[in-house]
Amino acid sequence: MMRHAKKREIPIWATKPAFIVGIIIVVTAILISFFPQFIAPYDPIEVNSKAILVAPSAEHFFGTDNFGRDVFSRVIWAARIDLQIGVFATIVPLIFGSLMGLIAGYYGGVVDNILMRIIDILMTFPFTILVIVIMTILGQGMRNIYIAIWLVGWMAYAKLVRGEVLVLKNAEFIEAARVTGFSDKRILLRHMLPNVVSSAVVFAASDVVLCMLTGASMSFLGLGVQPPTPEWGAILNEGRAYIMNAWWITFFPGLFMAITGIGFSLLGDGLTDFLRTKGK
Amino acid sequence: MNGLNYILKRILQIIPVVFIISILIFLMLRAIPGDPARLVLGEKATIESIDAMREKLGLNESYIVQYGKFVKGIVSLDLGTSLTYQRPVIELLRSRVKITLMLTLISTFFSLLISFPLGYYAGKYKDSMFDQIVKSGALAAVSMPSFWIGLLLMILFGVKLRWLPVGGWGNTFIEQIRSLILPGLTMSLLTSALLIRNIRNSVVDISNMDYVDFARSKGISERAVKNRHILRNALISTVTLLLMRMAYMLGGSVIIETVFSLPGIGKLMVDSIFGRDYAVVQALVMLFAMIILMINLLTDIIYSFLDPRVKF
Amino acid sequence: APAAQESSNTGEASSVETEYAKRITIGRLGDAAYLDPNQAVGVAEITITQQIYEGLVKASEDCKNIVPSLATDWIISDDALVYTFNLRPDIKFSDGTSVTGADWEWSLIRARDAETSGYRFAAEPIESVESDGETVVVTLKEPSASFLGNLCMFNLTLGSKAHWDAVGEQTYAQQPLGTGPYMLEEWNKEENILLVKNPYYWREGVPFTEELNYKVVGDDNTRSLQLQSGDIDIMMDVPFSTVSQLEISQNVKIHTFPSTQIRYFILNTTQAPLDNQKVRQAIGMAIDKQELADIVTLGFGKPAQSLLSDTQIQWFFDGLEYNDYDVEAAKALLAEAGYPDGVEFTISVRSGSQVYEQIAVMLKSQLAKAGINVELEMLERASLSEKYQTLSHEATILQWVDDFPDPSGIMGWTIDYDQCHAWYTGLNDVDLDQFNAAANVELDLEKRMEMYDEIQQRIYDNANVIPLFSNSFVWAASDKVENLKVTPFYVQITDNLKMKK
Amino acid sequence: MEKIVEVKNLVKWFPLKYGIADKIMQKKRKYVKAVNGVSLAVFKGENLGVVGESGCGKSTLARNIIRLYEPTDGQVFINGVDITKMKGRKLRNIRPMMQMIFQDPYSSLNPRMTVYEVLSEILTVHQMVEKQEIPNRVKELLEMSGLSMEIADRFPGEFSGGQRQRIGIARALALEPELIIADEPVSALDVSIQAQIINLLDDLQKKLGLTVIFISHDLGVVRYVTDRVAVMYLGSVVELGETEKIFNKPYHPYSYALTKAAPSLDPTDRKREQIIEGEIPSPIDLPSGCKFHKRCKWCQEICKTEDPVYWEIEPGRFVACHFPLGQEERKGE
Amino acid sequence: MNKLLEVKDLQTHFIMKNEVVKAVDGVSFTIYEKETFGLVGESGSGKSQTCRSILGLVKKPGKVVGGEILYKKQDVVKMSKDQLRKIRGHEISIIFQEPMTSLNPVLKIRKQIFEAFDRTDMTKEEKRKKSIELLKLVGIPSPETRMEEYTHQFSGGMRQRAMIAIALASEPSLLIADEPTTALDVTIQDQIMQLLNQLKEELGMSILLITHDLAVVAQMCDRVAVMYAGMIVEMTDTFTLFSTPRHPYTNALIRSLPNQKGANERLEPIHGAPPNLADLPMGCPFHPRCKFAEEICRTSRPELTDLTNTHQVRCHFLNKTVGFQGTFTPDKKQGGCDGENS
Ligand SMILES: Nc1ncnc2c1ncn2[C@@H]1O[C@H](COP(=O)(O)OP(=O)(O)OP(=O)(O)O)[C@@H](O)[C@H]1O
Ligand SMILES: Nc1ncnc2c1ncn2[C@@H]1O[C@H](COP(=O)(O)OP(=O)(O)OP(=O)(O)O)[C@@H](O)[C@H]1O
Ligand SMILES: [Mg+2]
Ligand SMILES: [Mg+2]
Repeated sequence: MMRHAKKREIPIWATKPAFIVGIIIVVTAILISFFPQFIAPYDPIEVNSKAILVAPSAEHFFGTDNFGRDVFSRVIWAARIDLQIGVFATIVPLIFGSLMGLIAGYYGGVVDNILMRIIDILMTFPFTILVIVIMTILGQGMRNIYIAIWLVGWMAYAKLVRGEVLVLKNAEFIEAARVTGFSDKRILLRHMLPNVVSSAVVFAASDVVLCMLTGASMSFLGLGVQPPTPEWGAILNEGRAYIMNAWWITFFPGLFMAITGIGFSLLGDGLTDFLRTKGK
Repeated sequence: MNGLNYILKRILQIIPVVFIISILIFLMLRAIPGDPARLVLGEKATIESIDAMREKLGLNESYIVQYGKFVKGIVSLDLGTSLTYQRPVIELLRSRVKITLMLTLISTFFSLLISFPLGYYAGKYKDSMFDQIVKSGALAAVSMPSFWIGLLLMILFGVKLRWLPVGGWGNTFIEQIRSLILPGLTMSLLTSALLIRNIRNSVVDISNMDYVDFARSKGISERAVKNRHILRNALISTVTLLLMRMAYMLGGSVIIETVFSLPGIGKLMVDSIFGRDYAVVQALVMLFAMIILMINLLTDIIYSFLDPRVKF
Repeated sequence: APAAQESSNTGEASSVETEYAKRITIGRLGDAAYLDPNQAVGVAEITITQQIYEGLVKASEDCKNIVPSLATDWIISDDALVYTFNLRPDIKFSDGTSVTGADWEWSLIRARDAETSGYRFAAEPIESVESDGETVVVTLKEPSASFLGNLCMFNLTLGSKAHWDAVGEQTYAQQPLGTGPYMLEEWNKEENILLVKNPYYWREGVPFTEELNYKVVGDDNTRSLQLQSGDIDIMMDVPFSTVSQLEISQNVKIHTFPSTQIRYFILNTTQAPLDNQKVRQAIGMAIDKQELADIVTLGFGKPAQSLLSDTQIQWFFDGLEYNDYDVEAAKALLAEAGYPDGVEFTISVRSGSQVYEQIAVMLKSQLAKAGINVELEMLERASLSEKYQTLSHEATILQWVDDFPDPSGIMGWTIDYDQCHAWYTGLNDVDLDQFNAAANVELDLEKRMEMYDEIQQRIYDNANVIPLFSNSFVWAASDKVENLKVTPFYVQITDNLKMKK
Repeated sequence: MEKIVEVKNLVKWFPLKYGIADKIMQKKRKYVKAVNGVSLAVFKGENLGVVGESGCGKSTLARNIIRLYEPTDGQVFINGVDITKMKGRKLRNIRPMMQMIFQDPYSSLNPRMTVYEVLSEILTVHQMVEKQEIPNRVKELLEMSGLSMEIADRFPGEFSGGQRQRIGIARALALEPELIIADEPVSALDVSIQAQIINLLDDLQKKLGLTVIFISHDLGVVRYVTDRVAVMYLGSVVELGETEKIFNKPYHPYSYALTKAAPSLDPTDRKREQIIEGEIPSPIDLPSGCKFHKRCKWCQEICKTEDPVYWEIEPGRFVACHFPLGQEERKGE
Repeated sequence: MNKLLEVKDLQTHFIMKNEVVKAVDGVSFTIYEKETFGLVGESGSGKSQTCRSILGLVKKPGKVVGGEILYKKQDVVKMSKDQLRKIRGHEISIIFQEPMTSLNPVLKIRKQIFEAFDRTDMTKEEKRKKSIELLKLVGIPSPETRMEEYTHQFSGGMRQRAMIAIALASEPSLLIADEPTTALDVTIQDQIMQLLNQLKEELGMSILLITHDLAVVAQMCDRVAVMYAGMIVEMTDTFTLFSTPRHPYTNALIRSLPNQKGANERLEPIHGAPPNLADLPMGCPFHPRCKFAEEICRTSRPELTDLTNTHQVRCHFLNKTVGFQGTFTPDKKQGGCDGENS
């Protein structure tokens, strides 16, 4: 039993170095993605037949690729695309899925049943396959990657939030809100949502990474972003052919991808601690 | 009784799900642009020959008739003939299902092998150096595309060390197992990372439970505490997660199978989608649906077996 | 390499040539669908069927001449309608059964009538076929200048009627039976195709190697790694991008072969602004084909101006008037065409193909300099075909490899509107079409060559199909492999192919 | 005396899952029979205690009265109005007059709202006071509950259990209710804090003229705070009457057992006998006859088969027993 | 009487990044053979950590940082893991407060009992017999079948009984019961208390009973220590404690309980809340809540002082607190004071 309130003067996040690292990485990634033009020394898509497959040097920090394009500039510009994929592809399912989960969990009954059946059915398509089918129907391209991930991605959030709602529905403060005579809408949005959304948000942080990976997989299957748009997964995929003689083409985007992924995961982990502690 | 109830219910549920899936996939396939006949004949085909082919393939019939044939096929267990391979679909599936299943099993095995010790000790020595390293390693593994990791593994173990074949599928059992090691490992990395996280957190949580201390207070060995109490309980959520991942791995095997050039159903699925091989895609989707429904059912059964508190 | 070791175990006792491997493993990108030359055939199928089936005549290894194959010689009637071929005696199928006249009649007629064949045009001129087992007499509907060339095609080959009768069409495509140097032993879909030496082959001592194992490896990169690790001995069609890493790899040798392959920029003339000939010509001028070839082929290609490959030297028009790369002129021409501010269009590219993708990227970059703004749209094969069919694309990139020593194939393809909307450009140049038809029946070689010169020029001027570059075929093999040979028509000559142990 | 709450024959059953196999086997549908025909009245201004062991249906009864649950059967009247089937807006309008204080000081407050937000939200939504008056009213409520305005901007996580319970009380008071249902308001608190909360509730009841239904399993507390007490067992009230009288002279063997089982603070008064055996049976398969008979020392044949009637054994005193303790004659004979 | 367990100046601290929680801060007491020793105090006063320290079961950031725990003259603190394991469950057993979480939910009760025999060389059959015996002893009906069930099929009282049965399996000399009845209903609490008393009698063991319920102490214990903020503030025999408590905290605790009053009298709560163990107030830890606090209480921490040789109190004003009233008057103390004496 916890009959004790723990008072803390130091904000919880400050005691979590991992969380701080996560924040630093993500913020840096976001900054990069907002202002690639100030960092990247070259045009990321400009072909230069005089500098093909140049090894990393002062002129080209990360070397050049088979088109003579500056890998550093491409990697920097790719941050924008990848973050976009990660964030856009996550945010819509986060919102839509959370709302569906909220409604289904709270009202239960038929609404819940229908939603869960839909999810059951869609879940029997393996995720990757479903995305591929949708991509082939819609055609290649960024926008369609989003749509495909949206169509599939919301279910995880709906399930997650629904589960939380089912637990929370019986929490005494929700009962208190009902006893107070608040409307369902108010209970759902003011009382329920802020408490259930945190785990969805935490999940979203790691989902960002998975969405970026899905984007990369699509590039691999030839369904990804349109070349010559720089995207880490696409660069990795294109650079595979040169792995033995021009490692830099793939090494750096891989590194950036891993670091960004770690950043988001750390952020998510940290958020868990942060949000949970706040709740207690 | 409850268990029986549950299983009956789940089995009955499969019927409408499969039915709806069959409609969905039928329509989705027809929504994809691209003419199968044309694909079969290739770019140098003339318009008449394409039309002849469409006639031959029954693509000129109405959707209702086509769907009817499809359903009739399923019911009579005749999955039709592959357009691209000109073989009965069922025959195509036979060898491939085996490959993908073996791949999934091997990577499941690797996942367990990797994640249990790492996860357990990371949880036990929470916040230690070891924990930090395992955690960041897991995070890094999650954030790199599998085709890339697979490539690195191939270069290291296939080209440089020459321990294992670079992709491909063997004829003898030993060869086949050998050729599944690298893809299995690649595939298991993401799952391992997820499992490690789960196990670590479970171990941390469970170690805090009174029953662990109570078990210790009986004076039993630390190993018994670990196996009987901590791991046994950590297994519950882990196995559920693992089985969920298995379903995912089955579908996500596409990329691994392509990279490692394994003729499994993942790759077949993608090739067939690209090749508009309706019969194969339809059959595969139904197969996937069945497998996943089975895995779900199995998950629930295993779950209730592992956790006696759960009464469906 | 495992494959080589394996063969050494079994081969040692039986063979005298102990120092050569019994089996060579060849890594290929995709599996074949059918092994029937008269069903839908693509490159993937041809590479195998050409080892199993043979025709009356074939193209010489340099592809410049037509040489005997199953026919020893032939007589063409004066009206050019009746072709009489004298056959080699005692030819057997690989199952040991003898070839009969019925097999000939059936094979050639089937090539004309098989509905599902994409290459019926080659057999189209045939009126009738008669054979007594010693000669084959082919009567044409009308004279055809290219007919003997057509007979070099892979679909006008000899198959066993008895076998077809016995197993039916569907199985026939899976169990081919011909007279070629190899026969099919084992076929695991998407895994491998194992060919073994045809014991009844009519050419003594050929082929040298007992078994050819074509292994399917769907990923180029993996394939190249397998070559380096020794899992495969020969890598067909090495992507240019992979060459550089194979070059630095020990024990691997790069082989290049002259080819008739050319990549083209296809412009759909039914879509504005590409309906404007000047715009198309401006596009042609704005492309730096040299740079394109350099970057994409890394030295294995050179700019192309004519529709025809210069490898087919007698048909290639070396006097072609063409425009050099000139951005300013291109801009001027665009302005003249009424687009002073440049034009915009989309190139639809087949996804998953590195070469196409690279060409597209390069084109985008180069054309931008002339104020031509292109968007790239990657589509997988099926969606793209759909677009071609309905002419809803704007521009695309395609390639051609000749199959027989005559230009009529590609000419018909590029000009004939009915066949495929003039190669998906939608240009219905009736006059040119008629001219081409005339060239096809012109029996005077000199004259015919002149006609094709003119056609090449007219196509160039039409600029609906812009040749980009030609390139060699690039294969790679273990340095133990000897006599690896591929003709410009992409026929693998396996007669003397061998590999040291 | 004016009845503020009247419960007539209230029944609340929770259905258990009923699956396909059950249907095939033609099994009977099963229920958790949490409340089985409770009738009682609460008078204005009184403090009615409800005691009983865990799982006997105390909370379920309370939740039915306050209409968090919809009764399976029977009726609930609030100030003479039947609210049993009320729904939606109507129900919401009647809610402010009855409020609840919860057991768990940790889960009863929204962790993401500050104290001020919690209170002002209620005042705003129900338009209890003018907008500009809200801060004053919040201050008043907090002070009434023994807190100060200083803490208004903090989150519940920053408070101790006792303080949280005070916030819970302030929340309940914000709507100026007539009736407060306190479901084990102190059982999660430390003994030293319990007294603070009990005193607070006591003061408020007197000051505001509240009616309180006080649910507890701690007999000491119940004896101290309540005027009348209802003893529940397996979903039924087995005895009801004035607190002191029940404690001094219980009629029902269960009430007797309860009062005796509570340990005394006097170490010289150590018990050596077992007062009651066994545990409360499952509410799914209720025992036949008197539901208490399995644990009753005085059990007779009739107790096993016949459910005793709930009758007024003396004015204001109700009991459901065939052989009330200290009574010679048996009801109905 | 023989000393069974002697705790001397035990200090168990939770050392965290930015604070140190002194959960147990210099606790000393002795348990004699065959006695029931009570440890009472509010939540968070360090009771559980004291008893966990005895078995070396303190959780991670926590550590015994000082003091000795002598069990039969051997220092448990210094023991190796193996030595400790020999003590655990064999010499000293423990039962916990929450019957819901103290038994492994996924193992059958049988397995959990059998574990207690892990290091004996009993055969399966013997283990079975012994288990059945034990379950019968603690009053679980039809033990043969109940043994094959899981904990979720047990009610709270049953689980507590099962836990006791397991704890008794190796016939320990000392049973530590950490709030064994807190989570239970009065009727069940009563049954468990009776059971513990009866077992103590039958098996001749000592019990260290931890509780926050003074009534339980009054009913069960021979001697008691009252803990506050990780320290013992008063320690004596039960009768003295309830008749003449001498520490203001003990007194206030007794007075704040409702069942000592008639219904009309007002309860006397202790104001404020227990202190934060990571940041104890200067001086006497109880002074912010103490009615009698004076300047010295704010500045200097009182020592545990012998009032008599069986009564220790930690207060600066021992004479001031003479008039405190207990729950009964000492002259009533004739009858049941068996067992206790020292
Ligand atoms: N929402 C519900 N669904 C199903 N069963 C329920 C529900 N709420 C309560 N029950 C069951 O009804 C019975 C009575 O529960 P209730 O919570 O009213 O008991 P209680 O007297 O308040 O017990 P406690 O002292 O433990 O709070 C219990 O067996 C409980 O399991
Ligand atoms: N894991 C931990 N980390 C930090 N502090 C802890 C931890 N476990 C216990 N404590 C602190 O140790 C102190 C003593 O705890 P302990 O469990 O001994 O209290 P208790 O007297 O048993 O209380 P309760 O009646 O709640 O069981 C508490 O203030 C608590 O905050
Ligand atoms: Mg309750
Ligand atoms: Mg404790």
